[in-house]
Amino acid sequence: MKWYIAKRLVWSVFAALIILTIGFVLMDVVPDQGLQQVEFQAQTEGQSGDQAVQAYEERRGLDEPLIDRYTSFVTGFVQGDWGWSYEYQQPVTEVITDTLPYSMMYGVPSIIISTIIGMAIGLYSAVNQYTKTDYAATFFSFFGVSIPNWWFGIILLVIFGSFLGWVDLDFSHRVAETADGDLTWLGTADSSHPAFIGENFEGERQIGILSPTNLKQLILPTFVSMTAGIAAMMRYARAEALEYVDAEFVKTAKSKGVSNWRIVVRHILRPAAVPLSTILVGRFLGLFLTGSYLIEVVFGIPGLGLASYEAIINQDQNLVLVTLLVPTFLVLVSNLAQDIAYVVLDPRISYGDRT
Amino acid sequence: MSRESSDQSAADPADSSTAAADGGVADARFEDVDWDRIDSVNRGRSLKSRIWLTIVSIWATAFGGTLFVRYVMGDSILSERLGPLQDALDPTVVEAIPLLSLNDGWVSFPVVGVVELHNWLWWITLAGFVYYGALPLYENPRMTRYYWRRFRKNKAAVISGLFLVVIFLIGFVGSRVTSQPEPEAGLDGIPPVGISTESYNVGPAGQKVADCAGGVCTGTWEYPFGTTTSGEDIFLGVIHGMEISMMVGLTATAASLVIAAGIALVSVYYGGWIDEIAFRWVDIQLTFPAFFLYLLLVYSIGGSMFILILIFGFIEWGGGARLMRSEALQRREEPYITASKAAGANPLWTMRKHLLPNISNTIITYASLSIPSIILAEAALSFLGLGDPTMVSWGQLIADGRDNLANLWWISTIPGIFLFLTVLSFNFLGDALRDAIDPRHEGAE
Amino acid sequence: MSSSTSLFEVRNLEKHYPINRGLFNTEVGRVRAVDGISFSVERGETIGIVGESGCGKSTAATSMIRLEEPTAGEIDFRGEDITEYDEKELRRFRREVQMIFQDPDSSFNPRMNIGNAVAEPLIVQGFDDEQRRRAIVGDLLERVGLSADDMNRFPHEFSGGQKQRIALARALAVNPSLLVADEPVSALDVSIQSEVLRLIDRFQDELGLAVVVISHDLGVVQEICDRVAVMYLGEFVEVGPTEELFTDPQHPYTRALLSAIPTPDPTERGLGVELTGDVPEPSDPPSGCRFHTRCPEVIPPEGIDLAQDTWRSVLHLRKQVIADQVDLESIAEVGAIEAGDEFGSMDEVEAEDIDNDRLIGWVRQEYELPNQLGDTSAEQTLSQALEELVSGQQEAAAETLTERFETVCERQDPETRSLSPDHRVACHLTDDSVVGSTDSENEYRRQLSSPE
Amino acid sequence: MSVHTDTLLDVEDLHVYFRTDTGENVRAVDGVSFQVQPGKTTAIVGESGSGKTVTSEAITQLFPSPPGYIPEGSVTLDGQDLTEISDDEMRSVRGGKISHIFQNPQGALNPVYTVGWQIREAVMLHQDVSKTEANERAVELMTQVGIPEASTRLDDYPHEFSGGQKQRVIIAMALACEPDLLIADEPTTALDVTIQAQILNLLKELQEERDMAMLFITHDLGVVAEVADRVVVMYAGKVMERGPVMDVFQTPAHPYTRALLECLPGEGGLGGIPGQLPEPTDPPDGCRFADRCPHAVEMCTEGGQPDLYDVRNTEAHTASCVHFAPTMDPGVVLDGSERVATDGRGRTSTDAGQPSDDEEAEHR
Repeated sequence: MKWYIAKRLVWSVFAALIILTIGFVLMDVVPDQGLQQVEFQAQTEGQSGDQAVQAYEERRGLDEPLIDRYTSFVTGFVQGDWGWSYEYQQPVTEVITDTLPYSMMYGVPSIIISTIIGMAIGLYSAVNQYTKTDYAATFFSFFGVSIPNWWFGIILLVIFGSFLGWVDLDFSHRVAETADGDLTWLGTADSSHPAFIGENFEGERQIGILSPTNLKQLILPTFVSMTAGIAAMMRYARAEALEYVDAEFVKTAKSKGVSNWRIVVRHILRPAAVPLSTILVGRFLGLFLTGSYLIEVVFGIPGLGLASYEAIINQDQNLVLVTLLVPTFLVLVSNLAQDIAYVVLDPRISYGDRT
Repeated sequence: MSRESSDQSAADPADSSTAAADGGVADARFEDVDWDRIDSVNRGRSLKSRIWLTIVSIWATAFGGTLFVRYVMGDSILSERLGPLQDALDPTVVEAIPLLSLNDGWVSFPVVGVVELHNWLWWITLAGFVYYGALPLYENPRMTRYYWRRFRKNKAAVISGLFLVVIFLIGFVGSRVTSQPEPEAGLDGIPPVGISTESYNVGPAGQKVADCAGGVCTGTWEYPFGTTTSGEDIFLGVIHGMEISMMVGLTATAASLVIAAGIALVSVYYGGWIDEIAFRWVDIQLTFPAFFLYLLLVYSIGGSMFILILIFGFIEWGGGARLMRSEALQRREEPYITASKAAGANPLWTMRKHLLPNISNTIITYASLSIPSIILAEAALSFLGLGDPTMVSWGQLIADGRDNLANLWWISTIPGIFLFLTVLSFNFLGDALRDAIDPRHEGAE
Repeated sequence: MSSSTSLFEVRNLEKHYPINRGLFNTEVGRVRAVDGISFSVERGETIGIVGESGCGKSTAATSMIRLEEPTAGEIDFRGEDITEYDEKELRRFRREVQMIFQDPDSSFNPRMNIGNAVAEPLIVQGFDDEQRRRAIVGDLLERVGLSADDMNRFPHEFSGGQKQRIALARALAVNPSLLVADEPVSALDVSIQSEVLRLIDRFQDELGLAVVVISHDLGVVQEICDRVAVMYLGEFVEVGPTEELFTDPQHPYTRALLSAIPTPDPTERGLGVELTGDVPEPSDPPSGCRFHTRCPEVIPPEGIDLAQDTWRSVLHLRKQVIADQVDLESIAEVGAIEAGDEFGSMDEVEAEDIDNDRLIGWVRQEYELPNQLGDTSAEQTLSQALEELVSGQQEAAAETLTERFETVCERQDPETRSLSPDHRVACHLTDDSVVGSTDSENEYRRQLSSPE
Repeated sequence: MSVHTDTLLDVEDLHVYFRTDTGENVRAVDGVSFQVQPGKTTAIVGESGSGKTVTSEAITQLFPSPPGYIPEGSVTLDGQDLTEISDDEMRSVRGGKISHIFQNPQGALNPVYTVGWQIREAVMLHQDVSKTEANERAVELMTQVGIPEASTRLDDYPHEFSGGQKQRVIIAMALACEPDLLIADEPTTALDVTIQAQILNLLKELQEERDMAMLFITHDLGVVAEVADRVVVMYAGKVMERGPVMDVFQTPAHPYTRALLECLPGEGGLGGIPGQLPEPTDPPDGCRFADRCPHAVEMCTEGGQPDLYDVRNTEAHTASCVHFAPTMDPGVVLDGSERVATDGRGRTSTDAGQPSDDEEAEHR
């Protein structure tokens, strides 16, 4: 077991390094628009382009050879110094801690709800295969998988924002924060709070993550990212459970007099839980990481996805690399965790044999 | 058991039983084969495969030539670094080849003229589809009927298939007989036919086209789907978008299938370090957040259609290769593979005739998942403004309407519906195909 | 059995699979699937290899024709050592040897029609005259009782028995001189089994084909084989002419196999010698005679006179004690349950709390030992060892038992002896120098002849 | 027709159909009747596709439903018709009064639970006992089926047991609630002969100890001869022959039974039965076996399956063959050629009805 974990750990670090390297090289290959701009500007102002470029490179630490920059980034990264974000004008670590909560505000509930609902529908439709409910569930799952999240988001905004006026078209991130800009669960603020600029009212209104205003603006993003999540979870749960519905041991259980409900929960779900957990942590996590870019762009949520997108567009090297590494690490660690869980959950697999 | 096969036994029960029972004794030896002669002679190929090989070679030469002219001789990042070499490559070298000419930095071929890089890929994909998909179905009517019988049970899939055929034909023919929609000042904001909007949304020229009265404008048949904020015809945009979506989805999937199947088969057949390296790499590739990588690559290399297809093709194959590998690993242990080896078959034969056909389920499953996801990814990139700016795609149209959701809601909605329906149809179709060719059901009829 | 005339001769064939563990996948052991088997097949002869599942018979089949590379050994075909063959020679050799497999359903590529499947050996050997190939395939299909028109049909359109016939046609397409049939009928219904066997038998006669039949079913082997080899844990324990082997089996394992077959005669009930336990792991085969852990006729050391089943129980106990696998807690719990209310709930029972004599009684019960062995000297040793065991001195108990109860069967690998030119057996019972007095041999004969 | 006194299980005219996608019915079991006596073993024997497994599963309705259903027939256990009871009642019968063991011990145990958990589950479903008591019962059962060190092995997972041991565990599980009837569906087919002998001996022992009835499903006539008191021979969803084991083996009456016996290795007849099973969705008129029968006459292909006629006037031994009808001469089958299939000309002799002389002379 310990050899297995050791092997996997070494491999994870190696994989992360490779990915980091690829990201680093790619970022370096891209013609730097900031640099071109500086050069252009200098020339139009009649100054030496080369000098301006040199100054720009020095400022951003680009004058050193690639390999030196690479090693210093890696060592810095390991030591917890993730560099400076030129786009946000603050350390990368702060950008991450500032943006991550917003991604989690809709991401976490969406993962939890879609897992529960998706799993329940999937199991139900596996046990009642080829019934009307099963067909309906299947149709729904196709609907959920096929609909482009970002377009769906737009359509919902059109309907609930433009036509019905139930939600605001713009996401206000200040609502979740205190007047000083710190996140808070629940609190109150008067009309001087930055979220209420332009509004005049007496007394105080609720602010914070759990405030009704914030929750209301989170409903649509959560729902949109849920549709795909439920659909995917349902398909997997159904497929996995179907593997076992006709299994011999299920027939054995039935012949012992086990009730249908118990068969589903104890005899089908339990063995299916092992591969399902793999899917859950692996592909599912990926789904949200990928989905978050567009959802955050569409709804204007200042989360990690949006930060990552902006970083790429503005060639904010350090931030790009870190936002690349965060999901990568998540995936690697969860892969490792799920492989170990596999071994623990499924007695058939002996870790001694795995390489 | 000759009498077992019902249709034949009725015909001549006595005959076949004698052949098996007594006839054999009299005529004990099988035909003698002169193996020495056979060993000394090379094998021929069938006419069909010769024609196909010719097509592929012509294609490869022409495509290679275009690539060369474009990226080595032409004005590109690469050529900057190949400075001295480029000087040696005078354009007249190309012109010296009969029938070829240079046209604005592109090779111009006889008959077809200039073919853009992404179209080269599109053509070979369609040709491959005919050769590996349609032709075998035509040659094997029994098998075709059998699959069709099972496939048509799924009504939703049949409708989806029809929808996709229609989309493909309209897109393919439509984008050749019509020109791309161009922005036109003043024509902006016309609503679709039958839909009304406040007239201030509609540009001055558009007000003449649409039915405007009393401060409200209603769309007319001249622009059935209305126009965008820059006055582009959405109807034309949707038609051109059809081909783009089909092209990206099918071509990139075809590319990734070829890579995935090749790597999976070789890894499974030979195993060892080839397998180890290939699939360790797949591990890494799959760990990379895919959409992030698209963004990064498209942003750094540029979003021309050709590059987009290549990026999707070269990034998407990992998951497919993994699926195919696990399927092929199971197949590898099947006795018919052993039988083929025991008969003296070489690796290429075993891979082509046994492994490949038997992982076709996984290939189709994978393709049916990959095509819609690539279509969605292309649309998403276009939506973010990172697609090919020279071509009108659905994602681009959706993005155009995004800032005017309240008033010009149809700009985002209409292309989005087509995108959604196309993706949905591919998913339905893929699911039904998977069911139809699932060998677990085979022989059930 | 001179090698010059044999069509196919295998000498000391071994196939081991390494077991790799640890960070660098170092080899920590080997699965000895086939561990030194020798036999020869003459032209037109059928030889059978029988054994339980996991005895290595299928591995033997694939490695004897180099579908898997054997670890060691020589394989002569027509006097040439095929282990020395290069690619080209090997391909040529494949024309001479063909194989058919157990499962008719997976023997055929579901996406290749029957005509192409049967023609495959011809095609891959470079036979590209399509007209003639079709003629040959049609002829073959008719010979196995199908029609030439079946060429365009796909495997799933045929029944299991038909598929096995087609498999035979495929194997015969290149006109081989040796056919290796791995469980050719075990996946078929009885009524179809005999048809396929009949067909093999017929072709063998007609074509002078040599056949190696691998099967777990003694009935099948008896039906068509001239000679039979009985395999146990990678080794041949007995090889002999079918008739002789079935009427006068020499190895206890052969006898056990034969007696375990249910006879379709309700007046003759009762399955004879029952083998206890399962086949041991081939990665860690028992010492000495590999069969001794399950053998119903283990030779007791000199001076011990016990009934065979008691003697076996003693051996079993000894083995468990040496491996420190006697779980006193468990025995105490089982004993307590059987003793009933006296001990409250099972979970409260601790081995230490129980009176030694009582615990010894339970241990005897668990290992099916009588309270008093028939042989006084043996009883003395046993009770001493049990005393040591329950008082926690497992090592001492192991030593006591080893000293007294070690048998030649576990100490020494039995040599393979020839009883007649064709009949070979590897068992200490057939070795007079081991068994010594004819008394004990007669004793075993007597035990065997009287049904339980 | 048959003895109804002292009957534990009475299956009467049982039909089990499976609806296909195209709306046709696969008639897996098509009118089957037999009885099981308390403490005795009835064996159902037949080839694959004969419907024997579905018959056994229909007793406690274990077959997948839908698509399977029972259009008619009754299954009476102790005077209670099992086809009519509620789901809850059926659950208490399953594992309580009737237990099953299946062919493949590999798949029959849930791989992610310990064997102790699985035996305990069987105990606790039907008996109101504490977990500790159930555990004790599990140890007891495992010891009885011959698993050494039972209380330790309780915590092992199925993959840690060999095939034979797994089958023992499954037997222990089936016996957990002292069932009146044990249905064993090919319990030894997946095992080696040596292990098969162990399991058969164990089952016989346990049956004697508990005075339990057994319904034994198998394709192996050798096993039938070993364990059965009564035999039911099935073919294509119908009963071909029924009777005490001695009678059936000594005087096999139905041509199908005779052909099956001929096929056994070592019986000299390397014959086999020519032809194929009839189409299960659209069976032919008359006797299902007529198509492959060497003794078939014209009336064999008319009407339904023949009644079960008494063989040689013993009421317990019956065969569904027109040659045993009161007006017919059973000698055609019994004394005629027994080389049913060896000549490979089964079909041609269909019309003849009478065997030729030289064949008769050749045999015996």
